[in-house]
Amino acid sequence: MDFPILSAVTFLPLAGAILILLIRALTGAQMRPDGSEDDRVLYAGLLFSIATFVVSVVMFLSFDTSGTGYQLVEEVDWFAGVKYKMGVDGMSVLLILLTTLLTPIALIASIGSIKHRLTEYVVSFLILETFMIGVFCALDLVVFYVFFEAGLIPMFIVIGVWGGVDRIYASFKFFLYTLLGSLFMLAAVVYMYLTAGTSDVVVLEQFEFSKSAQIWLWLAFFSSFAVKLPMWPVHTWLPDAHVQAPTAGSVILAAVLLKMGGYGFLRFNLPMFPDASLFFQPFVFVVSVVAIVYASLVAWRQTDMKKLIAYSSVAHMGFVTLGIFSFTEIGVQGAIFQMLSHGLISGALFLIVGVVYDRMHTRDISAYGGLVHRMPVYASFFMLFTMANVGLPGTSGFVGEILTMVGAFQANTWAAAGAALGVIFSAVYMLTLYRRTVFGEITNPELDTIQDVNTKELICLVPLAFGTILLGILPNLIFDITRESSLHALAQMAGG
Amino acid sequence: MELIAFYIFAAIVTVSALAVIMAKNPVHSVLWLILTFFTAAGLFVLIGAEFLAMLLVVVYVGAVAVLFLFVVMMLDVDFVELKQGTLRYWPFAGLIGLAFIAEIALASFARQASTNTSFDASPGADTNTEAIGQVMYTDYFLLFQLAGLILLVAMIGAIVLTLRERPGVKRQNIAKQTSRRREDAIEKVAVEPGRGI
Amino acid sequence: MFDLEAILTTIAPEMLLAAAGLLGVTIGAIFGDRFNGISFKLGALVLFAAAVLAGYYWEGGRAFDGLVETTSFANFAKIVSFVAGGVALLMAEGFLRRHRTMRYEYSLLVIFAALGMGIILSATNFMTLYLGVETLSLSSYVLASFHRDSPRSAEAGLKYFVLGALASGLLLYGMSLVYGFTGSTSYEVIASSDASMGLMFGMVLMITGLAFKVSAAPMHVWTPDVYEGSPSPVVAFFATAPKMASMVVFAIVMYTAFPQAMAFDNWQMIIGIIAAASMLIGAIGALPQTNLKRLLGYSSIANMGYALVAVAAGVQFGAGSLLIFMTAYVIASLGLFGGVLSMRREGGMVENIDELSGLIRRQPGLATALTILLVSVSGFPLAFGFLGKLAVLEAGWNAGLMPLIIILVLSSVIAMYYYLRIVKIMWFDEQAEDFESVDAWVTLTVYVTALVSVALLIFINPLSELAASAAASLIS
Amino acid sequence: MELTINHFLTVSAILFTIGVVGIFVNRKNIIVILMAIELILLSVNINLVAFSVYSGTIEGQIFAMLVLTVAAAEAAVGLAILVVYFRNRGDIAVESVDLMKG
Amino acid sequence: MLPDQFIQFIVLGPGLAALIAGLFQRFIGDRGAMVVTTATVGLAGIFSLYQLFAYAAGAGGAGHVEHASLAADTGAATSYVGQHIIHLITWMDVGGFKADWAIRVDAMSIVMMAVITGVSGLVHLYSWGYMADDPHKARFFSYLSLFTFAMLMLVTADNFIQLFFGWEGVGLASYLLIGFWYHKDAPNDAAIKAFVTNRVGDFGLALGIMAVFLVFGSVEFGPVLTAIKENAEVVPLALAEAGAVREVVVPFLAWDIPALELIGVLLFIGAMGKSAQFFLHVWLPDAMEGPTPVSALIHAATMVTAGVYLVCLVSPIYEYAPFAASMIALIGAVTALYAATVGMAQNDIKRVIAYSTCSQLGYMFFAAGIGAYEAAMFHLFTHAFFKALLFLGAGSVIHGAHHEQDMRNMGGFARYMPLTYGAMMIGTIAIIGLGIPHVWGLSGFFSKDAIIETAFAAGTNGVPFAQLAFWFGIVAALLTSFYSWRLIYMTFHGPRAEPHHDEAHAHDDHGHGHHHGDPHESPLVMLIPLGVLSVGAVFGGWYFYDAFVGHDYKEFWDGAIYAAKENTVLKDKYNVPEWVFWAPLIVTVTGFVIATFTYLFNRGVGQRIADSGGPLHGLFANKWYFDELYNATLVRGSAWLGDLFKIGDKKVVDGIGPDGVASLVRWSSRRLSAMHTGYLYHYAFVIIGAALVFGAILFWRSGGAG
Repeated sequence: MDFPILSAVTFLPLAGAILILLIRALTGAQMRPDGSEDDRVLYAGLLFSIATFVVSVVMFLSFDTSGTGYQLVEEVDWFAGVKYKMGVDGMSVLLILLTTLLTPIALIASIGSIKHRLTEYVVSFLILETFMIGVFCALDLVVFYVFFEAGLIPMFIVIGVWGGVDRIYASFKFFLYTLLGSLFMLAAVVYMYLTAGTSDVVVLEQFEFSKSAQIWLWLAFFSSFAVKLPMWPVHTWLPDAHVQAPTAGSVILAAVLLKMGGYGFLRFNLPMFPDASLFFQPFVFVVSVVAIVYASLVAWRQTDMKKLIAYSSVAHMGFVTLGIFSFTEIGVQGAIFQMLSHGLISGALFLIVGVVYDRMHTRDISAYGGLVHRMPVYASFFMLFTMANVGLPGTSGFVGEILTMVGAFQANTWAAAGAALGVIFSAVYMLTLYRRTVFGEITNPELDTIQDVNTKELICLVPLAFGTILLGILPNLIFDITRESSLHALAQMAGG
Repeated sequence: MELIAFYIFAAIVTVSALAVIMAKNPVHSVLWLILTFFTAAGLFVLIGAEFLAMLLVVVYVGAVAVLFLFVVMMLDVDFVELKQGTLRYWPFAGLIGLAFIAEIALASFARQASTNTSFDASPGADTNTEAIGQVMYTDYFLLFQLAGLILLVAMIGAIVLTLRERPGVKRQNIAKQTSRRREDAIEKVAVEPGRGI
Repeated sequence: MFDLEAILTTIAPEMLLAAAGLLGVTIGAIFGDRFNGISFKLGALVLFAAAVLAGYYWEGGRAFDGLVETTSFANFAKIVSFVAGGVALLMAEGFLRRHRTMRYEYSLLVIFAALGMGIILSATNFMTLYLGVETLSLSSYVLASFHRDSPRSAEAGLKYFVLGALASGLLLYGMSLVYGFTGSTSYEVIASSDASMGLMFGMVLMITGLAFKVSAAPMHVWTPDVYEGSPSPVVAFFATAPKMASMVVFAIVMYTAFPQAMAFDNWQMIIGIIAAASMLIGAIGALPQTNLKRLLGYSSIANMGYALVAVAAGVQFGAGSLLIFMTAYVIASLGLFGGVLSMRREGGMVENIDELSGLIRRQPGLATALTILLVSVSGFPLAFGFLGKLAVLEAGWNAGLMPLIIILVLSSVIAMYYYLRIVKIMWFDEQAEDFESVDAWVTLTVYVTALVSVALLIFINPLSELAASAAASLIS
Repeated sequence: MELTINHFLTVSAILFTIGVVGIFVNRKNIIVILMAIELILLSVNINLVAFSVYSGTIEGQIFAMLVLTVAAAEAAVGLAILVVYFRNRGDIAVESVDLMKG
Repeated sequence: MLPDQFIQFIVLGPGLAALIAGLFQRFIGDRGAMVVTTATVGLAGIFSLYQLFAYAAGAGGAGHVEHASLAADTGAATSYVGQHIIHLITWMDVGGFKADWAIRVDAMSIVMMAVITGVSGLVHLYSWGYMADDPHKARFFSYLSLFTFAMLMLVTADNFIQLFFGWEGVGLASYLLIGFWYHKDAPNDAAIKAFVTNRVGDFGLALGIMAVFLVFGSVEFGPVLTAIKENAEVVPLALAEAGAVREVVVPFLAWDIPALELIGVLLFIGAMGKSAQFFLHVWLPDAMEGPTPVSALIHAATMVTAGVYLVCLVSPIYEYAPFAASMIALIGAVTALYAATVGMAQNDIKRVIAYSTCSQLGYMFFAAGIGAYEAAMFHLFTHAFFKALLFLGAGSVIHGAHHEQDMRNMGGFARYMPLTYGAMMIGTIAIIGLGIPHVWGLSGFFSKDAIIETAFAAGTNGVPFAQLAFWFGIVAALLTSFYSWRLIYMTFHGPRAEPHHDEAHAHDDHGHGHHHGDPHESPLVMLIPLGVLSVGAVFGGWYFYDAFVGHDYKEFWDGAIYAAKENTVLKDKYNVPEWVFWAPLIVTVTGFVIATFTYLFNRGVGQRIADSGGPLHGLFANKWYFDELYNATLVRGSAWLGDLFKIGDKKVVDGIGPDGVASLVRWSSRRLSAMHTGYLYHYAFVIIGAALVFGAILFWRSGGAG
């Protein structure tokens, strides 16, 4: 085994967090005269997250995009046949990059807007990053589960400490909702371990569970990933969590945490329970389409910007499940792409909301209007991401949506038609949002002096904008990398 | 004959046990308890377990019951006032009791408990005491020791909970008295004139 | 007359404890109050030494014509219990000193309780078992009311005593029935007898009694009250060492005395019901609690429910899991009660969970450690407790206890709510006044247990192999 | 009709039940509860001795002796706790034992 | 044909210009942005016009020989001779779903390129004058160029996905430009309405594309259309049995539909949205809230014709999808008539022209629906000239009249702005299709008459709805004439009305202020485009008649439009009865006479009719209450549904889910807590009770005492 680069990527943020804690323990919190904490600690955290990004890029470079199977595999015995096993394929490598890209952005976005308890904040984010990366690297079910669940704690704290007014309710809902889903998965993991004698993902992919067992196992895994994704009707934690979370928290939540659900479906449900997946396809389709239409309609009627975008996330994740459960290469590729794309777009949209929230301290749509007069640059970015979210061709949002729908069409025309209906609604709610916040006259006098995006915010938004457009125009960059993993995910389907 | 004796003893045991928990005055309860134990000892004698019968009388009547009496007396409570209005729970308690007896009987009589019809209270020995004595300090040496430890624990517990060293009470400490030296008691002070000590 | 070698390999730790106890009584009688201070450290030392002895005689042995027999399984539990008892003893000193109840008898009682634990773990005969149980129980009753000037402590002791005696009565009556229907009090003989109705009814009564000792629902009723009323260090002791020992003994009795298919079938059913009830009642009952000790009491009920799932799984599947789970629970509990003992303000102890408000701002280290411990005790990944719960799940699956697994999952989520509530209070809420500093032992315990909880998540392998080998000793 | 073990078991069961009922039917006086516990132990002893005699094994009687010992110890500790309780509350009514609940 | 580099410049240049104008406006300033975009688009316009002329000149003979050798790119089987494809880069290639960024050059795209860049170039130029006082000129020009780019991508697409890109891209540009004056409510609402209505169409288009992929396993025009032409065996990816493509039946929703019909209908739904056909037309009139040059470019000349273009482009599908084709014919005919009726009753000058556009698009559609794709394309081509002319003329009027758009407030403008008046006259004559049959006319005459004649011919051939389309076309022609002249009369003739401003009415108000004064002629920079377009409006039809629909049409289209063997309408149009040739002229003149009578000679009559508020007028003036209907059903309905879900999300989903469970748990925890009374006897009872219950369980399980 060569240098364990995956572990390095995974645990570098954790090391950073511990280091920061140690330094803080030695020096004590540096406070400014106004009671806020000195933000040098934030820069330290940023340094670590950027370093992680750099290492992840190195990791990506050493990843053979044309290769098959899992690469950069690391293996150490943990206990009783359970191994600490890490490895990546095309899909996970991209999700890791997404994670390592968005964490620094989230931290940059926090500069100036988070003033209190900075050390805990930074440490929470770094720890969260470790767990998120770990989820995408883990090649052992138990290891996966640990990372998958562990991420709840830092996120719980991020929402609960730095969140809005109803943060307690939201954080508890977020935590317990997700936990309930995942515990069933844990039970299933144990069963699989006992039945197959191993929790190694690579081995389990080849293991054939009996059909009846598959049904239950599938449901158990589904319960976890469906909540995480989130799918209707177990989505209700998401709007609350998003609305209450601080900007950076929302960004990470939408951009990375939700992707774990889709990732899980592709990594586990499809290859391991092909028969059950086939069996549940109609069910997933119904739920996905309901999610798309329902969430879109609800999004339209929201008065809170973040809630609107949160519901939009629910709708967009509906496309992901639709694509995955079409069992076509196109659908699966589209779903992976949609995940990445949604990571960029929703992350950016939450940043966009955060920009004005930092200035006005309200997310009520009606408090805004006419922002374009004072914030033209902001308006441009907002427009770009609005259009990307609407799924305008040329942006990454389109590619994912169309491919998942094309995939779904081959499986069920109802599903595709329903999803396409959601495309209409997405235009309705996003354009309404944009129109009511950015366009029109300035009616709220407090907006008269609002400042346009500053350098810090530009640094956050530009990479996302760039990525959104680049992936919209040259999505093949992604497809070349994810082709193997999507075929891999479907290999058992074809066989079964 | 044995049967008649048994029924007499059994009736007394039952009635006196009931009286223990129903008596209004705890002193009466203790006395009923003593009766219960006596009669139970009689039951033991009936089937040949003489040593245990004796032990029962000695330990219970001699020690435990007296302890109870002692405490009852010590705790200066107006018992007549305490014992009121408990009757309404009795029907329910009786029901539970009956259910319990039924279950135990169901379990016990499911199979004839012992195929052995002859009583043998002293296996491998002439007398009951001898039979116990043969094993008590040999086979069951460990248990004997442990029982002692339990008593020790009980003693420590009782002392630690109830023993009070009242700060006002003066006691004689002979060791302290005899070890007293002149230097401890007397201090020479040079008093400056007009200043006092 | 006696085979000293066999006795040593079997009950060396207990002999040490008994000797130390007797010596302690003597020294106490001579030195009186001057012995108070040192007795705690010495007592802890003795307990640690006993643990070392148990480790030294890991393989165990058999003595006194089968009245006692020690297996690795028992030794595993002994080590954990003794160490936990020792740590609890160390933590007690400062508290008792501040409450002016620091007396050497406390350490003696802990040592005798530990002796009881050792005895019941080694017992292979109902008589031994009963005497061990009583040694443990009587010490515990006294400890519960040790703070004798406190009405709450006295009430706790009283409740514990009355209900404990009732449970002992049930246990004893069950034993007598089993004895009557098998003609023996030895596990071995009982195991080879027919599973008659009388035997099984006796077994049921014994289960009731033993379930009381491990505070499993619905025999848990005493637990919250006693936890709340007893002095905190005593609760720290109750929640750890005797829990470990009693639970393992529960398992040993069921595994070795009642392995007959019919009996197994029935006790699995009944213990399953107890486990389910414990998990649910422990989880639900804790929700409205505001007293941290009381809350932890309910938490321990729930955790005993999880452990009983492993017990119900049967010896083949459950034994190893039980050890892992209980170890994780004991470690986390010790730390959490260390946290309880750290809650000291204005010269007195505070127990309301709201007092932890904003702890992360005041004592970030303590708050972080407590968070880790809560995470561990809740069975959430990130700490050792997760592996414990994983082991229990594994056992449950292996034994096909599907309903229990579902209840386990549901109750875990409910239980998570109140653990999270504490985390929330520590992390999210406004800062309350500082706690006064407590003695180093308590602080050290909190930190060390937190660290161990995390470390054992990663370096579990030796421990899990040890537990596996210990479990194997029970089967063979 | 001969004297069988069932006779003894019946007496024991009745005694046991009386003891148990005595614990929870009593609302006024804790001391009686302690006595009820003694009744339970006595019933166990009757059981043990009867089984011992009828099965011809001595274990039961040994066991009964131990129970007897423990009963004494238990009585001592129980009464000590009761005394402590009384000192704190000046009362031994069962109904007032409710400082901690919920 | 031009070299590849030039074509790439035509297509990509505007995009680059838009980018420069948009992103670097801070550095290059307004003027820089205007210069960059106008120059680029203008140059592209010149290139593509040259290309068109060159192509048309060559089409009659050996013109296409030079590109015959260029067809090798995608293989002979999937491309036809007249097609040249410039592959730029692969866009996506996933499991057979392959789409390249490419530029397809064939007759269709050559025509469209010319129209787009030509009109766009002129509009750019025109905007120099029209938008002179606007503070956001760079943004405006950037949007214009962006639109041009998207439209060019649309028409040069080699596959459905790039077409979709252009399709939505023009939608975006349209959205941006309609809502250009974003501080006002009306443009914003109109912009959203336009985008969303288009999305409804796109819904169909997207599904159509999916169906195409399902059936053909490809979304590239070449393989798909070739397969249809050759009736090749296709193997659908799923859901359906393999078979000859014209016979393949695919399930869609609850029905089994012939594949081509399904695709045809779905694609047409897309076309309906973009081309504002009946049912989905509601956005177009509202789109007039945008600046007038935008209306000319997007909502008259180019974008709205994309639907027609699409239908013609995939003509092989409709050739073998009779139901879909007849649907197009019907919808087109209805739209032609419907929009004309509404146009009669409008008072906003731009709205009249907008409805006119709508109506003309209806003509194009029913032409395509009956199989005369060439005629549809021809009308598209000529319409671009005269409709752009009319709009720009109207813009000139509005500009000159200080942003007055209500025709009731105009009158007698002819003497203030003679050049504009002249241009408008030319446009009007062109649109009403005035001309003498068999001799000569303005461009509208050639194209519209071609459509009406083919419709009649098709009707006699038995093509469904062709007869209806013919009669609707005739009536619509009458109405067209009427409302066009009404516009001229109300605006330019008669006495000058007292200007009164209705503040609630939306104007092209962009910092001009309301300085009242006499109308004035527009600056030269605005008049030049009018002149150029006038030339096109006058001569365009005449010059290109033979190439588009006349004798050379086969050579000109060169395979870009396909007609089945049975489809001979284009040839049959010569064989219709003589009265059919004259009918349009007669109705046109009739319309002219009525308009002259009611609006020129008796100026009050028209107004009195309007004021009398007859039911018919009310229906027309209120656009047949479509907005109200949609608002009441679709908008309010989905809003109601959204609100319901929003509440349901909290009440039902959360209520049953987390909140419900939480309160259940809390409730039970309170109950449980209450059960822990603290009393010893209760506790003892619980323990004893448990022992009893366990005993009972034991007995029950063991089947009693036995």
